[in-house]
Amino acid sequence: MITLFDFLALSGALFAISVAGIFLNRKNVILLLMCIELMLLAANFNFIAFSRYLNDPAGQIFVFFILTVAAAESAIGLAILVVLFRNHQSINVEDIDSMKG
Amino acid sequence: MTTDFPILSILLWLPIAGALVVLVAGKLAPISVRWLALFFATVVFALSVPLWTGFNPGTAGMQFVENLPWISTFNVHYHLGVDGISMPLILLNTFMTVLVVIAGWEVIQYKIAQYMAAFLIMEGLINGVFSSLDSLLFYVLWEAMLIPMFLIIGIWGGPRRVYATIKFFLYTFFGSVLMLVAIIYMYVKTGSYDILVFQHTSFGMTAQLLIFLAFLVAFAVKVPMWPVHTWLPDAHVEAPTGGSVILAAILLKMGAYGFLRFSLPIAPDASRMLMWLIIGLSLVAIIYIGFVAIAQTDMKKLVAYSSIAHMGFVTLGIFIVLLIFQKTASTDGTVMGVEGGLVQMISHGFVSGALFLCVGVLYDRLHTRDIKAYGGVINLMPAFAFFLVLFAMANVGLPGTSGFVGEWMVILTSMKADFWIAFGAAFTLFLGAAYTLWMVKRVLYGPVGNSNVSGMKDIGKREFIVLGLCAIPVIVIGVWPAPLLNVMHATVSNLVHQVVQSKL
Amino acid sequence: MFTLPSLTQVIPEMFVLGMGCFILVIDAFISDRLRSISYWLSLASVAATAWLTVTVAQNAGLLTFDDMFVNDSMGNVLKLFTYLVVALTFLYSRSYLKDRSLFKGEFYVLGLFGMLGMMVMISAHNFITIYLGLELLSLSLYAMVALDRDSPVASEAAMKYFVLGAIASGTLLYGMSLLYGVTGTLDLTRLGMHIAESASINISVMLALGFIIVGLCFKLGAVPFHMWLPDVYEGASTPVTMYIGSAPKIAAFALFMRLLVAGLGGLHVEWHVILTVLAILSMGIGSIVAIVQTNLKRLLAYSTISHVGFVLLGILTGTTEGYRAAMFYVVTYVIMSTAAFGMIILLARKGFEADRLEDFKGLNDRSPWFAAMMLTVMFGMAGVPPFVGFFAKLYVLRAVIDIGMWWLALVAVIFALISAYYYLKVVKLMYFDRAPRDAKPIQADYDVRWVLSGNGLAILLLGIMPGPLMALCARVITF
Amino acid sequence: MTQSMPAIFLLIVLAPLAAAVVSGIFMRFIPRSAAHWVTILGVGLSFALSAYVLWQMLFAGMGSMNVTVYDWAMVGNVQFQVGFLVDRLTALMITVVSFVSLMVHIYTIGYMADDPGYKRFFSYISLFTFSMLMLVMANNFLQLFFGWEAVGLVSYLLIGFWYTRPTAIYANLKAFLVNRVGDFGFLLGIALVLMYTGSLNYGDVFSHAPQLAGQTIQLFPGVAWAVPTVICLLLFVGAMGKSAQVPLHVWLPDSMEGPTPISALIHAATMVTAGIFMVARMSPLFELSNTALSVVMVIGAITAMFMGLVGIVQNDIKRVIAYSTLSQLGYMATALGASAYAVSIFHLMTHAFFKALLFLGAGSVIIAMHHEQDMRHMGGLRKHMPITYATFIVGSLALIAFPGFSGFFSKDTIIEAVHESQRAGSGFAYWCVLLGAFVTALYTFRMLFLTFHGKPRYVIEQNHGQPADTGHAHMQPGHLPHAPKESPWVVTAPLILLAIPSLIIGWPLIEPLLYGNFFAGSIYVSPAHHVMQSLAAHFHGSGSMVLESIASPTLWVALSGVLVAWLFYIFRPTWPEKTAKALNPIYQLLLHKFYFDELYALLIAGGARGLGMLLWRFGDEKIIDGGLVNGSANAVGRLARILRRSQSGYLYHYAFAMIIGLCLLLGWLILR
Repeated sequence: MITLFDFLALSGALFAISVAGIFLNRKNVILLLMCIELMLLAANFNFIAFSRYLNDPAGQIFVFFILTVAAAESAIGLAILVVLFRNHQSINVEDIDSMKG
Repeated sequence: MTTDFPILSILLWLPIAGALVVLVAGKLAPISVRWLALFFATVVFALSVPLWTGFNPGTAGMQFVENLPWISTFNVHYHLGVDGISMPLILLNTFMTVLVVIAGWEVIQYKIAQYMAAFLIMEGLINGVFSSLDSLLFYVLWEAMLIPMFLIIGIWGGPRRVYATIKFFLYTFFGSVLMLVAIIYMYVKTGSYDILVFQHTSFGMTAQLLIFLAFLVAFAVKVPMWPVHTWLPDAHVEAPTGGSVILAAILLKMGAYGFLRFSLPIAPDASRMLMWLIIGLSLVAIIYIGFVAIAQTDMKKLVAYSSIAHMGFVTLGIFIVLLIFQKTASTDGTVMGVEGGLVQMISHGFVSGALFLCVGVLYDRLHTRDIKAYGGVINLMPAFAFFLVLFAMANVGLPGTSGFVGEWMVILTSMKADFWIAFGAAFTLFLGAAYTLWMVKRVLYGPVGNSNVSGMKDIGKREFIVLGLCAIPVIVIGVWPAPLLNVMHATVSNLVHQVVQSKL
Repeated sequence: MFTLPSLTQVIPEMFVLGMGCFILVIDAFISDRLRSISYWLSLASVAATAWLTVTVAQNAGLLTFDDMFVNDSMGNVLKLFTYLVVALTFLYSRSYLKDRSLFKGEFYVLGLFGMLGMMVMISAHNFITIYLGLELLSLSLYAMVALDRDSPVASEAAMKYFVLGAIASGTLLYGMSLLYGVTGTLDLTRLGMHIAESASINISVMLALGFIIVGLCFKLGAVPFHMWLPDVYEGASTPVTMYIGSAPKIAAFALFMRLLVAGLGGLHVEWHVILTVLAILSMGIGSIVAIVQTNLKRLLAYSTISHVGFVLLGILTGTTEGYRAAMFYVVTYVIMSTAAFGMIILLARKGFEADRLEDFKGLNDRSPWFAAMMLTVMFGMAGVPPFVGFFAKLYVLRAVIDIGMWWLALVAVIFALISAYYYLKVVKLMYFDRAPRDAKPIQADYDVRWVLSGNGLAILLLGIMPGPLMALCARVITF
Repeated sequence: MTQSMPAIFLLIVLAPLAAAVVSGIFMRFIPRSAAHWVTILGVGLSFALSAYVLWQMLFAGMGSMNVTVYDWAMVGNVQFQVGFLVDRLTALMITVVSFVSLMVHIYTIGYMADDPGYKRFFSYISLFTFSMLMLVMANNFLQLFFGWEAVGLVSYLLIGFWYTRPTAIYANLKAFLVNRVGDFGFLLGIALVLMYTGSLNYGDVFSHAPQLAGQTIQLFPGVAWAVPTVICLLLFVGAMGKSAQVPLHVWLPDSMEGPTPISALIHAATMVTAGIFMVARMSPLFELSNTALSVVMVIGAITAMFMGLVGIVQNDIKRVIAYSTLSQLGYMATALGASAYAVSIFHLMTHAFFKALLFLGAGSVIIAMHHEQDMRHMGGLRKHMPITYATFIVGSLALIAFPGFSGFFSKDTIIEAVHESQRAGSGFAYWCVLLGAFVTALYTFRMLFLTFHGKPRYVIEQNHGQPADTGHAHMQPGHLPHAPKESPWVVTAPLILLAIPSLIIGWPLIEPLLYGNFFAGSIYVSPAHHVMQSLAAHFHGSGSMVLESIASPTLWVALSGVLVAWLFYIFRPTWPEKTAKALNPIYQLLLHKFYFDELYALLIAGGARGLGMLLWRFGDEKIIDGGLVNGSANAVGRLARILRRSQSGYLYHYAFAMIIGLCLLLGWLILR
């Protein structure tokens, strides 16, 4: 039997992985986008688990919205990535540091 | 006494309106702004005279009161009024502004309209400071006045003007933000920003101490008292002549005024507890700064340090009252200390203003304030020398000049408190003479110092008028201070009684 | 049984949505020569929205869409201010965008959609609406930052903003999900009741609180969630920076009120401490680091961070007066910051950004009037009376002292003192330095001049007469 | 008569003031002659009215009058007034002052004839007369202080009259500052008077005086001082400054940088006696404190003796007279200390006449010598300047108290008074004043011999090619363009007019002034102090006093001084040099005036400036400005540069910061 706690632990782990991914990754911006998706996934996981546990559909509805928004977000993210690449000829995270201080 | 004619409002707003007119006119017709500014300054001065003539010296209450709600959310009122302490200061301000306008006549060529406007705005704001009876209004005007002064020093100042003016601004800002916290604190306790309400509210000892210290920082910076005085020499040295004049003649007085209006009546018990601190700092100002002044080589710096030393007498006179009361348990003879301080304020306004004008006269000719660059000026500028010696003697505190009255009264009073305090204060007799006359000696006397000096021309009509206008009150107050003192009596004795009553 | 929700409450939002789409379509079909049509249409839409909002405000206090959307007077007032600054942004940026061939419908469409997002945020009464509004705003902003496609810094800024913003949204969502799990509701009122009733606060709620504060503070730009701010401010083109730097702060404030005060008000003891720390950090970092900046936009970014600290001061008190003070602060700050960026736009011309501090050298020689306006803005931001910034600080400090935290007020004024330094530096450049010899006269169009003058005078007039605005804040905030 | 008196008093003081204003302010608009006419008229009027007042006092039985002119200020219950107290003491003083002043005015016409500052000079001396009259006519301490400082101011202006001379402007600054040291004490004394009596009006203060007797004040914890002692000592510090008593005497010799008429008027006859006058005026206070009077006596005696010694080695004719003045002021102070106030005032008066005479005589010599003041370049002038010589001899004999001359009556009585006094220190004082008589005679006749006798030590350059107006600027010391000749009548007339009182004034006045009731009501002597009574017992009229002097040591001491002077400067002119070599340490000590100047220069001038430098450079600039003000500003700046590095520009750092923030937040929330 999978308990609520297991779901939560998994989502927590996903969240942690995404967070770790964001600041451990020093190479590719695309990886960042993926980590962000992972983070949203973690939240979705929670919502679904709670929704099921509470027997309340609202959480699942929320997930639909999140998924939609996430898609839009990815689109924008990728678009920015394209622009970035066009200007910098690179999508290396370490290369985009012209503004600082 | 409420009059229908809002004279204080006019004194506050007319100069500001005048400044705007000057600014606009400066754009349209660049020559007329000097006359325009002079016109406004003179009108404001003329309008301030009824304050004196219509003043009822028999009462300690506020006069010419105006009271309108301003910010209802905060219970802030546009509350103006004057008593015997603030009224002479307003007149001093309106008078000095006229002088400053004339003094800047030919000297200032760069952005003359802005220059005049800045002084007019400042005049209005300072009038407001001295007449506001609402602490928030007071604070707003007190702070707002920094802006024109900041610009005056920064735009028309000397080579290190940026350093000096930022130092000036931040120094004073530092002091006043602490005061702001104290004002808000009192508001939270009383639900009002009215100074008179504050004065009649009983605060506990801790509260009083905190309030007193917060105000102390604000006022000590402004006075300035040692050790928060170091902005003054820099500001003075770099400021244009007019700026120095207003700074010395008026701005410094605001600190001492604050002590009288806020610190003493609001926190009398804390004042009594910390009076030693103030008295000590005053003596340090008189002695320590006196020695420092001796070592100066820059005329303006010298006068600036001398200002600090003289303001030490003001704070000493104000706070000595508490010590006397503590020792004798009576208020006999204490009034003289406060009044001495007040007269010293007025007198110092004229004297230091005049000295800065004198330095300005020299600076306009040789473009240096270094004492060493002069020597034997009297040979070429006898009329100027007359004025400089006169004001120097007033600075020294020679009887018959206004500089004497305050020092005399304060020293006589402090003897009542403690022999050694009077002893310390009396050091000014020697130190004041030493630094002032040594400067006079090196600048005025001796053979003509160098070829630059030999080309100097004596003061012209305009300079003569300015210095002459300064000389009149210096001598009149010195010979007959009674009229000036009479307007203060009721207010001061009321204040003294307020101060010696514990609020605990 | 399905019933159509009452749509009258959301008429302004629907109108903006419609107009956004309409302009998007129109814009695709008009030539560059007629691009002004989009501009005027957008402005007209904002104005009409304002009118609609005023109309809708007649029956304020109603909920709709299953309580997901609230129409209350606080929201309406905040929205009106949002419209105002959005309209100002549009007005300011017309000629700037034209000069840089960025005068496209996208800017206005995205602006309108962003505004819609803010409106939704302001009126949100449910986690879902909050999230949707927030994302609508954020996505518009990401796109706007990247609008100048050929600018390397803009794309860099967009990327940074995007990644960090997404993390913040994710964090916020994660917090929401936890709260949902604990309380079983997405509705803010019910959440508030639940939190207030439950005697023991469990660990999940604590975690949720942490996540949510991170999300909120990111939007506002509080330390340490402020890292995006300087880079985005600097990298984005000035109108976009103006947009980001102004209206979203109002929406973020609304978010704080809805989520933290209305929803999690029961946890005031906890978030009071957190916000205190964040406020001190924000004021500190904002005040100190700004000193060494040479780029005005970046300087303003740090100044924003510092001001955010002051806004937090008001919120952290947890008192009605504090919220009012924070609202007053946000509104006045937004007005001042709009004017500040407006100054940069005013001085900028084709090929010249005017965003370095030295570009302001000797402005008083070149244009005394606008130097005076900038002076007004700078002293306003520094909190020097008689400008409105002073009253904002006063209001906040009063709220802080009211709850007995006078030491915090002292810390705040010390940081205000430090921050005064760099505002003075700007004034110094304008007034005390001489303009470089090749300085050109100001070329800005009349609309920018007039708008800026009005904006600057507002800072002064609100300072002389702050009463009405204060009374307004007091009337609409009744928590 | 009494009704018109207030107006007369006012006129006495205001006439010179008006004259000073006219000749000063309107300097540019009036001719030279107008300047001296208007001032002479003003001072002449003063003198006439003063004499009238004195006459009324002496012969018409007018009592003392206390007139208030106006309320200067009224603070609390203290009244500050400006007013006149005219009693016999005052009447005597104003007559002397205005007389000497009038003489000096006339004399100046000749002495300053070709000085460019002619009008200014007249303005100053009239102003001085006004100030001095205000001082002596004051009926309260405020006005006394006003006059006190005002004479100081004019003295300052006049010493520095030739403002292009570095020595002059050094001397005037020094004079002012040293006087200020005295005023320091004076002001504190006045403050104590106000504190203990609640008033500054003489009348009130003196009527309160007996109540002060028993009171004590603790200046240092545990040490109780009698209030009158403290007050009197402080007041006397003021007198020491103004009347140049050791150690505040250093300014007086230097003040000789001023024009000679000034030296006569201010630095010999009048201003410097203000301290003496003041102590006499305060006699009701001083009588309460034996300690204070002892101090006065000892200080006076030291001044009398040791300043005279310095006079012996001076070569500048004016400096010799200046040291003589110091010494005579010491005599006056000694008399005060012996409670013989009347004698002191009497000596003040006679001294005013003969010292003014000597100075003006010296001035006459200086004119003749073309502004050469060094006696080593003079000699044998008696043939060229008979009037000056004759009057100078009168002055000298008066100075050394030769029987019959005015100085004799006053000075001899002083020595007697000190002899009679039982006060602590009177023994020492007696020997000082007695030996002082020898010293006085020695330096006076040394000066007389060097100047008027012997062979001329100057060179006359007959065919000097220089134009007249620039002539003496290029002249070597001791070189004259033509032979010295007698001065014009405006110079000699005052000499003669002054010589008359110097010669005879003692005869008629000693009895009424000292032993009559003249000063009753002005000067109070405690019955316990019986010096005057003892003197009165010995006194049998002026004539017999002259005759009795042959039996007194004083005369013989003085005559031996004259003899020594004759031996050294006429009989064997090489002796002085030899003696100086033989007694080199003493000679050096005297030549350097006991090293007071050097000590003060080191201590006050150097010390004060050094301390100022230290406090400024170190205290103000290093610690306060450098450390606190700019230090904290710099600290913030440094912090800013460090903190900005955290904004590294790297996305993962930004994210890291957010996440660290998140973790800390969560951690705190959980662990709380």
